[in-house]
This record gives sequence, C-alpha cells and structure tokens, in this order.
Amino acid sequence: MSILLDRDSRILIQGITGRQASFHTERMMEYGTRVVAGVTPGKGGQFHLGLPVFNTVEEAVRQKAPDISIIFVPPLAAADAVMEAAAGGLKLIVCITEGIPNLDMLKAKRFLAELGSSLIGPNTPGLISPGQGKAGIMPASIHRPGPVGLISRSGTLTYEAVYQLSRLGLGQSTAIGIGGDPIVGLKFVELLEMFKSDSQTEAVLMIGEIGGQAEEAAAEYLKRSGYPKPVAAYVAGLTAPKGKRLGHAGAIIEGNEGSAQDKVKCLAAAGVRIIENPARIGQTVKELMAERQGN
Amino acid sequence: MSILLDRDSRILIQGITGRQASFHTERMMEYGTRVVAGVTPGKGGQFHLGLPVFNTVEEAVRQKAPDISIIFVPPLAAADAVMEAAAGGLKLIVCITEGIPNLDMLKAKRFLAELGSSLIGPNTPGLISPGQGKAGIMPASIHRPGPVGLISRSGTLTYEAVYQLSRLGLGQSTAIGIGGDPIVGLKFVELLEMFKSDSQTEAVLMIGEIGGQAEEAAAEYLKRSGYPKPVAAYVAGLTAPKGKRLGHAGAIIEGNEGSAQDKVKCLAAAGVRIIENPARIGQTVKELMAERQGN
Amino acid sequence: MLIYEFQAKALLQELGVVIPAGHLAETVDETRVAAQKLGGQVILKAQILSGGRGKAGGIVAADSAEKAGLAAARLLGKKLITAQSGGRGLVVKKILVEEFVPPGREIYLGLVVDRKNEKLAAIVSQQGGVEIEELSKSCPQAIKKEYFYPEQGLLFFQARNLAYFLDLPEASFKTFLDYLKKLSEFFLLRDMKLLEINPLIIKPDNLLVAADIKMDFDDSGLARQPEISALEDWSELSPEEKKARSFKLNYVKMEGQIGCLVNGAGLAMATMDIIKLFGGQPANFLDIGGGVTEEAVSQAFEILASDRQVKACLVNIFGGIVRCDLVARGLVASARKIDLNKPIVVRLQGTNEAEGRRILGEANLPFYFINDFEQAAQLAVSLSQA
Amino acid sequence: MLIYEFQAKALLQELGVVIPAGHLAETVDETRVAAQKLGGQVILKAQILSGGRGKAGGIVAADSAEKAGLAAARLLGKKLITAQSGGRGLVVKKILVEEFVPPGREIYLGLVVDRKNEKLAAIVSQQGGVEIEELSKSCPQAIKKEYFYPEQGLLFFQARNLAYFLDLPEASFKTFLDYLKKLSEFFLLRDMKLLEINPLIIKPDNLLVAADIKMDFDDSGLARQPEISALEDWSELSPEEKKARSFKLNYVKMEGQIGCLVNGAGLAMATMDIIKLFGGQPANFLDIGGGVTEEAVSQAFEILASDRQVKACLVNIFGGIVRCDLVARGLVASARKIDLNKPIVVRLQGTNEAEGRRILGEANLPFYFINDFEQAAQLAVSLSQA
Repeated sequence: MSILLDRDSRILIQGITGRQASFHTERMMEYGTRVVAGVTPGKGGQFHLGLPVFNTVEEAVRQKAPDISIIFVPPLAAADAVMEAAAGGLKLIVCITEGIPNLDMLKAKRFLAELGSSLIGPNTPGLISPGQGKAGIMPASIHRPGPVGLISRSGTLTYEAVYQLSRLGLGQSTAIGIGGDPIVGLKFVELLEMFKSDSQTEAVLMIGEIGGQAEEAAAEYLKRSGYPKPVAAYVAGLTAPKGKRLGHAGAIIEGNEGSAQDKVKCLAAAGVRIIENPARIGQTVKELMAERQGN
Repeated sequence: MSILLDRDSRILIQGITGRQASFHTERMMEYGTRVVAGVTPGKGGQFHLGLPVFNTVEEAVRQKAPDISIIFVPPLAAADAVMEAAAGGLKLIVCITEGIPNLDMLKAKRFLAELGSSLIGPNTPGLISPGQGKAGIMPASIHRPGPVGLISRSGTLTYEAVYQLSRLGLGQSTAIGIGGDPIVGLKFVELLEMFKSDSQTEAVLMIGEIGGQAEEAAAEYLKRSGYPKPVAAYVAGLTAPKGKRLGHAGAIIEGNEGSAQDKVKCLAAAGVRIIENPARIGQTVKELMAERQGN
Repeated sequence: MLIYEFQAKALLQELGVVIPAGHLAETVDETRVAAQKLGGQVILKAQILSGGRGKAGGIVAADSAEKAGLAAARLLGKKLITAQSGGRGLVVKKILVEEFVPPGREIYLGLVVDRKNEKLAAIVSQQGGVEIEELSKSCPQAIKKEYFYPEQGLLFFQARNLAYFLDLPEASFKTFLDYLKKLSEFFLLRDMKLLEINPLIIKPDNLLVAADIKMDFDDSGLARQPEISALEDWSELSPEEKKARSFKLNYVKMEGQIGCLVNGAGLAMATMDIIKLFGGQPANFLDIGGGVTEEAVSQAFEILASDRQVKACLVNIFGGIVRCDLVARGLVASARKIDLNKPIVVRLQGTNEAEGRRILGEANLPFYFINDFEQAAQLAVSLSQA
Repeated sequence: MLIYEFQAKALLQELGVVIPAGHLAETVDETRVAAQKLGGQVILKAQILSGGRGKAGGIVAADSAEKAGLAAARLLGKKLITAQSGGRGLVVKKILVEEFVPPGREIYLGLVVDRKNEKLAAIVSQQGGVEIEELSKSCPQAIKKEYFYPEQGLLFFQARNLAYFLDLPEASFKTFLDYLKKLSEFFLLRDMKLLEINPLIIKPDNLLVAADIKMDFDDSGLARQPEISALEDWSELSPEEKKARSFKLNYVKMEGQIGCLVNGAGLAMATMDIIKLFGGQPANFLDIGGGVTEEAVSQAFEILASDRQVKACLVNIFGGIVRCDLVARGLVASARKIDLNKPIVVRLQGTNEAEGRRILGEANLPFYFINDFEQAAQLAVSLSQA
C-alpha cells in the first residue's frame, strides 16, 4: 500500500488550463495517474489535454467524482480554490501554489477543519506513491516503489534525498512535500501517524528545515507514541542566519524559535537518527534499516 | 439525577452587579444553588451579595472554578460575554439576555462549537433541577422534584405547564427554557438525547411554538432514535398569523415554514402525544405516563 | 424591521447597484410631474410595508403623465389588503413612480439568515418575479443556495457557483459577482434578516437592474444601526400599535372579539389558542413582557378596551418577574379612566396573586375572577358571544 | 517586508494612535531645525531596517538643537552593525528627530501571526522596552497572549483580558482598548506578519504614546497592498540584492568564501550546511527558484563571481522543473562577460544533465564537474582555502 494516494485515486486539477498546470498534468498522466477532470472558471465545457473542463469544482465533482484535487491557481485566488475544493467534498487537496498570503491560509485551514478535508501544501511539489500515481510536480523518474516513507518541507532537496535512496535500491512508499510556507496543511505528525499503519512503509525519512515548530512537534509525537518504525531526519539550515528568510516563506528563524540546532536536538532526543551530511541521506537510512532488521 | 445542573454545580454570574442579575442571583442562592462568583468588568475585587466579583471570566475561573455561567449582560455585549465564558473553559453557558443580534449569535455559536461548550438560550428563563439548583429566573416555588423532563421555547407558558404538573403531583427532573430567539444553543434534539439517559426522567414534555424548525428536527430525531420514553408536546400559536412576530424574535411564521400545524403534524407522526388544550398540559402528561405504566 | 421599497432602492443605489430611474410622489400632481420627467411611460408602485402588492392592485402601469395622474388618484389613500398585511389593510400614502423597464430575463437574488443551518444563505433562481418559497416547493431544482459564515462572508467561489447556476450572459457575469459581494457585505454590516431583489432584470444590453427590492432588518440589531433605525416610518402604525410600541408592549391586532392581555409570548399564544379551541376569536396578541410597569399595563388595557370589535377581555397573568398586584393596579387605573362597559375575565396566578385579587375586588368593576385557565377561557368566549 | 520606524509611525498616526512629535531629517541642518522646532530636547533615532539599534548606538539623546546637529553629524553615513543586520551593517541615511518623552511606565504590545497555533496572537507585557522573546523565556508570567481568528478579529473580551493583565490606570483603559481594536483591524486589513509597539509609554497624564514601533508585512500579501508595497525602500538593498530581487532570485549575503548557486531553498540550505561540515564558509544563500530564465542564471552567477570575498563557487543543480542545460547556458553566458578567475565546481543532476555538462565542457572555462554531492562540496571547500 501507500498513504493518501494510490492507483485508484481520481485526480482533479484546479486551474488546469494554465501553462504550468498543463505541463504537469501531462506528466502526471504519463505516469499513469488517473486525472479525471479539470476546473477553470470560464472554460467549462471545453476539453483540455483530453480532459473535460468545468467552471466549478461542484460541477466537476458531480460529473467525475474525483477524490484528490491539485491546485495550480494564482496566489491571491488559491485559498479560495482550496475552500472550493473542500466545499465540493474533496477530502484531500494538494496546493502547489507558492506565495499565498498567511491570512488567507489561516481562514482556509479553519474552513477545511470544519469540513474534515486535508490539505497538502501550499508551496509544495505535492506527493507521489511511486508506481501508483503522482499528484504533484516532482520528476517521476528518480522514484522507485519501496519501503521508505518520506515527508519533507523542501522541494529539490527531497529530489536529492529520493535520488540517493533509489540509487541504493531503497524505494519509497509515498513521498510527500508538506510545503515551505509558514501555514501549511498536514505536517510531520499527521503523516507519521499515517505511515505508522501503512504496511508498505518500513522506515520514515523526514526532511526538515529552519523555521516554525513542526519538527519539534514531530519529536514530541514520536516520543509520546513510542513510534514503532525507524525514523531518520535531515534538517536543513544549520548555517542559516537569524531573521533572514531563506527562499521559502516559512524558512526563517524568528526570535528564539526555529533554529536547525534546536530541531535536531529535539529529534535526536526522541530517538530519531539524525543525518548531518545531506550527501549521506540515503546511506544513513539504509544503515538504520539494516540495524533494525539486525535486531 | 437530573441533566445539566445538579447540587454540585458551581455557578458564575456574568454581569452580576446589574439590577436584574442581583435580584435573580439572590433568588438562586435562596434556592440553595451554589453561586460561587460574579463578573463585572471594572468591579473586580469588590464583593456583591457576599460573592467575589472579578473583572474577567478568566480570573473568576482561576479562583473559583465554576462550571456553569449565567449571563445577564446587555444585548450588544452579550454574545461577547458568551464567548468569554467559553474561552474561559465553561462548558455550560446560560444566556438570559433578550435582544441579541442574530449575527452576533451566529458567530458565538461557531466559536462555542469549536471549544465544545454548550449554550442554553439566549432569551431564556434558564433551567432548574427542582430541589437541586436553579440557573435562571423562573419562580422556584411552583417546581417539585419528579420524573418529568421539560424542554420549552417559552417562559411563562413553561411556568403554567410546571404549575399544572406540580398540582397533579408530577414533579420535574430538569426544566429547561431553550430560548425564544431565532438562533439559540441547545434545542429539543440535544436535550431529548440527554433526558434519554437520565434515570430520573420518565417522560418528557416539549413546549414548542411557531417559527423555525426545531420541533420538526425533534420529531425526526424521535422517530429515528426509537425514543424509549413517552413524550408529550404542546405547540403554541395555532392561531398565529403569517409574517407577524408574536413577542419572541423567533416566533414568526416565515414563508411556508414554522406553522404550529406543521409542527404538530410532524410530532404526532413521530409518536408524540399532542396536547391541544394548553390548560390540560399536566393532565395529558399524567394520562400518558399512566398508559405507559399500564402496558 | 421592513423598510419601503424606495428606501431600499436608495440604499442599493449607494452601493452601486443599478435601479430603475424613479421619483417618490405623495400627490397626484407630484406623480404627474414625475411621470413627465421619466418620459411618460411609467410604473406606479404603492409604497406599503408588505409584499404581495401586485396581486392587490398596488402596481399600475401608465403610458402617459396624464394617465399616471389618474392612476395615482385612484391609488393614493386606498387601502391595500395583501396576503401579508392582515385584514385591516395598509393605506397608500406614497407612490414610487418608475421608468418602464422593458421585459427581459428576470432572476431572483436573495440573502437571508438561515435558522436551520445557522449560517447565512445566498439564494438565486433563474425564475425571477415569483415567490421563492412557492418555487422551492414546486421546483426546487430551479433554486440554488450557498451557505456562509457571517465572520467570513460570502466566498468568491460561492458567488461564482451561483452565477454559473444562473447561466448569465458573459457581459453580466462580473456585474453579478460584484452585486453579490456588495450586497452580502451590506447585509452583514447592517444586521439584516432578509434582502431580496426580485426580479433582478437582465436588460437586452446586459445591464442588471434591481426592479423590486425587499429589505428586512434584525430588530435586535437596530440599536447599533442608527441610519437604519431612522428609516422607520411610524406613520404606518395604527394609533394602538404606536401606543403599544412606546410602552414596549408586544401587540398584534387580529380580527376577533376577545381582547387578550397576557404576560409572556408563549402564554399569550396559548391563550389565543385556547380561545379558538372553545369557539371564540382573539382580537389581538398582547404580551406585556417581563419588565412591564403599572402605567404600561394601564395603557395596554386601554388599547383592548377601546377596540370596538372587542366584546370581552381575558387577562391571563402567570406572575413570575411580573407581580400580580402590579398588573391589578394597572387594570384598575385604566378602568377608572375609560368607560368600561365590557366584561373582563381575570386569571391571576403566581407572585402576589392574592394581593392582586384583593385590589381588583375592591375596585368594584365588571371583573370575573377565575383561577382555572380553561374555565377562564370558556367564560371569556361565552361572554364575547353574548 | 519591514518598513522604517518613521513610516510605521505615520501609519499609526493615521489610525489615531498617539506618537511622539517628530520630524525626519536627512542632513545635519535638517536635524538642527527639527530639534529647534521640538524645543531642543530631543531623541535622534537612526532609521535602518533592523531592530537592536539602541545597543548599536543608533539612538542618541540631545538637549539642544546644537548638540542634536553634532550628534547627527556623527550618525549620518555611519554603518550600524546590529544583532540582526548581518555582518556588513546598515548605513544611516535618515534620522527621526523626536521630542523627548519623559520616563513613565513602559509596556509592550504586539500582534503576530502565530504559526504554531495557526491563529493570530495579541501579546502584552508589563515590561516594555525589552526583547519580548527573551522575556518569554526568563519570565513567562510577565507576558499575556490572546489568540484570535483572522476572520473574526480580536474579540472585545480578549482585549479586556489583556488590559486587565496590564493593570492599566483607569484613565488609560479605554484608550488601550481602542488602540488594540484599531491595530488588530489594521493588522488584518494590511496583511501584516508582526506589529510591535515597544515600548508603549503611559505618560504621567495617562496618555498612551507609541514610542517605538516595528512593522513587518507578509511578502505574499504585498500584491494586494499597493500602499504598503510603495513603502519599500530599495536604497537599503546592496547592488547585489537589488539585482537579485529584480531577477526574482532568493539571495542572502553571508560572510564566507564559497559562492553558492543552487535551485530550491532546501537544497540551497543543505549546500551551505555541507560546506560548513567540511570546514568551509558559504558566501551566500542563493536559490534560483523554479521558474528561472537563462538570463537570471547568468545574473545570479555574476553576483557570485563579482563578490571579492568569494574564492570559489559551487553550483549545485537538481534538475526538475529547472533544466540543467538552461543553467549551463546561463553560466556560460555570464562567464564570458566577466573576467572569470575563480574555480567553479559544478554538479548537475536530473533533467537534461548530460546536455548541461556538454555545454559547459565546450565553453573552455575553469569548471570542475563533479557528480557526487559530497565530493563537489569537499572540492569547493579545498579550492576556497587554496
């Protein structure tokens, strides 16, 4: 199995007629993902990439019953699109868009919580269950099906990690980018919980970075839950200066919060294998899994 | 037992120094209710009716650990007071105030739902568990402890019903006024559910009135749940004209919704004993209970 | 609180919603002048605080200023009895004279506080000009609703959902979204209960014109809405209603012969119901409320006693906050002022009931004391039919 | 986006928050005139986009216009190095000359987007003028927070809770509530990330004066906040930063010797980290982003190559959306324009990596191709230390 996404998942693309959306929708379909429809207000009734386009999510849901929506909508309209997906009944929403205002996301998250919809992102490459489906913009070719669950706040660094894993013969059950913004949907804790009961997943790799408290929360959860699977983590930004935003809107050390040092300390104390060298991510995961099997 | 309120309940009075609040707080205390503190912003540190007064609910909670708050705060500040009580951790809030704007109540209800607090009212006489405690403004003397659970949208009509019951030797487990406004907290369904598992309650009396859909919802619930206890209902306003507000802000037949005839029809279809003559409320409940015991 | 169509249209115009050109007229001459200004072909709309005017003859077309004047002469001062106005009808004192809007597609647009879902609802229908409630029964698929939270407002995708449902011409699409946004914000800002544009006309040039408008405000919100409160027209109220309002009495005139004076809305309704049950007809709903004064009771009683339809009165008091002695004193004070030639059945229960009965007993007036609710009602009915 | 204190104070003044009388000065003369107008006894505050000015000597008192002029002469053009400014320091170009506010009680008032709770937080402390984060560690009971939803705003009882916590004099109580209401509304309206008044001074006459203010706006909200965007001062940026900004490159200058050019923020951080791990020092953070053009790559590379601190460069590309050949072309274009006398380690992975290497190989420039991440970093470090 895998989490969140498998070969039966039916994908909706919001903002499908945009350039980026079109490109990545084609890549997803090439990978065998079941993309069933798109939404672009004003283009309802047209076909795009062979897919029916609807004016509203509501209409797309009525006609095509998707269960995951991927959002490629410009930043100032994206939170509304997320809420539209939730109101339409979508239970998993993947928001690729970068640059959504914080306040918009806060409102959208409260809205989603009440409707019981989950969000991945925003500002995420999305997620992939190798060999089953891809709901995102990551290069599919580096992925292999396998036993490692991957949760990451980063994009290309995740590709790097996946590349290292696959080269060592370690495939991935599901690899999820949780997004680089200050306010994102599902974070480490919720996804660790899902990987816990996923039979395919034998170990989890976390890729954290500076800013926020998501890694600290994960550490607390792992400790509290007596997490049964081995977990390794790399946290980017040990050399990051305070108060400077490094690329991601969420990657900023504010006040005394969010330094990589603190995160690494918490995770280590929770029994997580810390990866210090980002070139040895795959190697470390492999060693960790071998040790555990040896026991 | 009883529902919502018993002799261990610790009561907080918001707006305690007002004239009405003072009068009714004294009556509650005379009845033996454990009123533990009051709140009036700006009067913190004073004593009133022998009770400590605090500036904020937060402070009152810290010092006196109340579990029910009764709100006697002017209409335009009352919804804020309700939210303050919920934020302070109070799980039951009784709002006596009449004339709170609809939009304020809608906001407050969403706020309370997220915090898991329950509201009785607004525009309610409150509730009483005879012989145990009184959290409201009803005349205590007419009540007797006993087997009838009473849920009512009205004030004096409830007193009339209680008077009739008590005269026939039928006491009340708990009698609750749910309030005469369009937007109120707990309604028939939630309270019927509580009476269902209350051992003291052998029968439930509903006093409905025109407006809204609360009686219809109750009928549906009773049908669906196969409600195990006998239920009788009187619905006021069979002679009410359409579009006119009769006293209560909520007592108005709007469009095709909310007529007493419709409500009576639904309730009867759900197996509720309908009381047509408001002078025979007590008598009908007595007969109903006797019939059921006869079976 | 309902406001007049012309007031509602002025509010909408401030928001930027297009309304038909029009002028308010209170005389035949003013009507003629207004019609002249508007080019002669006009619609005259009686300004009363009730829906259903059209069927009652309150909306008249005229194709010249001359004919507009004649129509106004017939309309002004006329009593309109609509489905919602109650039996006594509402007198036409003002006419809104509007340009004739050529027929086009008509749609319905409404915003309302939805009690059942405890949210706000934005409602549209492709069929404008009809009663939305009837439509919702006969043809629910012709209606679309979107629910929203007051603190969040109508969301953009919701407005879009409604617009697509209506299948609007492209040239009207943005205007419609703009209207919805402004109207929903106004609704929230002004503590409204209901806002209906029915019909909203799509003119051949795709302009959206609000042809008829209904606005109802939450009475409980008026205390913080001085601009809206100022729109209230007391002249629509009967003298009795005015008196009741000024003494904070909940009074609604009805068509029967038994005047009712009760404390509490539920008990007042129940009192009306029991009268009907025994074959009588209540002349009114009257809830004196919890914070009532002796003076207010006295005024309340005068309203009943001076109603010529009333043949008998029923006073039904369950003393709680309201004390029976206070009510008794109010009754006596009033009975002394007016020529009381109607039988009064009095039932007093609860707080200070004995004292109340003593006061009434000493007054030497035509009171019948009955302690039992049912007997009191039966007596009132038989007295009213004597 | 941070704005200057004088800009923030102007915004607050529009809201009705009291600020000290003051004037902005860019020269010694202007400072002297401003001080004269303010009565001689003044505070000079260097206007730089960074906190911690006080400790860095950016805030100076003067008790006459003459002395103010002398202080300004020392301050203007000076480089201030604060705890948050980074090593290179910020040049003082403007001075806010303010009236001297006599000492009084100082409190802290802050509004912030709270990532952990995913709400907004209003924060107060009885101890103003200190760093709130340090206080929250050393003395958490001195701080009170209220969390609220953006769509609902700060609730009245929450404002009251904060005010009572501060134990304000009665005469300041209402003003404080009023400030909180206005500030929280402004915060929401303007897409802010942080608003701090620190200290807020309670003057002996109970007036509340915002003595120092920090405002930080959500960069993602700027697209809908033209008034705020207009406040950005590009003159604070170094030429490199300006260039990076105009090409949408995420560039942060640091203190080391190895210039880094990477795609993706996480990989860029990891690249810095691995350099440090092998004993080197990164000269910058540079994420070229996903939508980068050949021209932007070229500009990015020029920024690195022209940095005199840089002894070696490390290009680390994991091609996904970004194609390796595009990056290669950008590098070559740039290397041809400038005099490239620094060693460049290049690692290309992913989309079109072969083509990228071919392009670089043909360029006949000092590139070292290393496929392995670790080896690439090690080589860059040793080259930078040669």
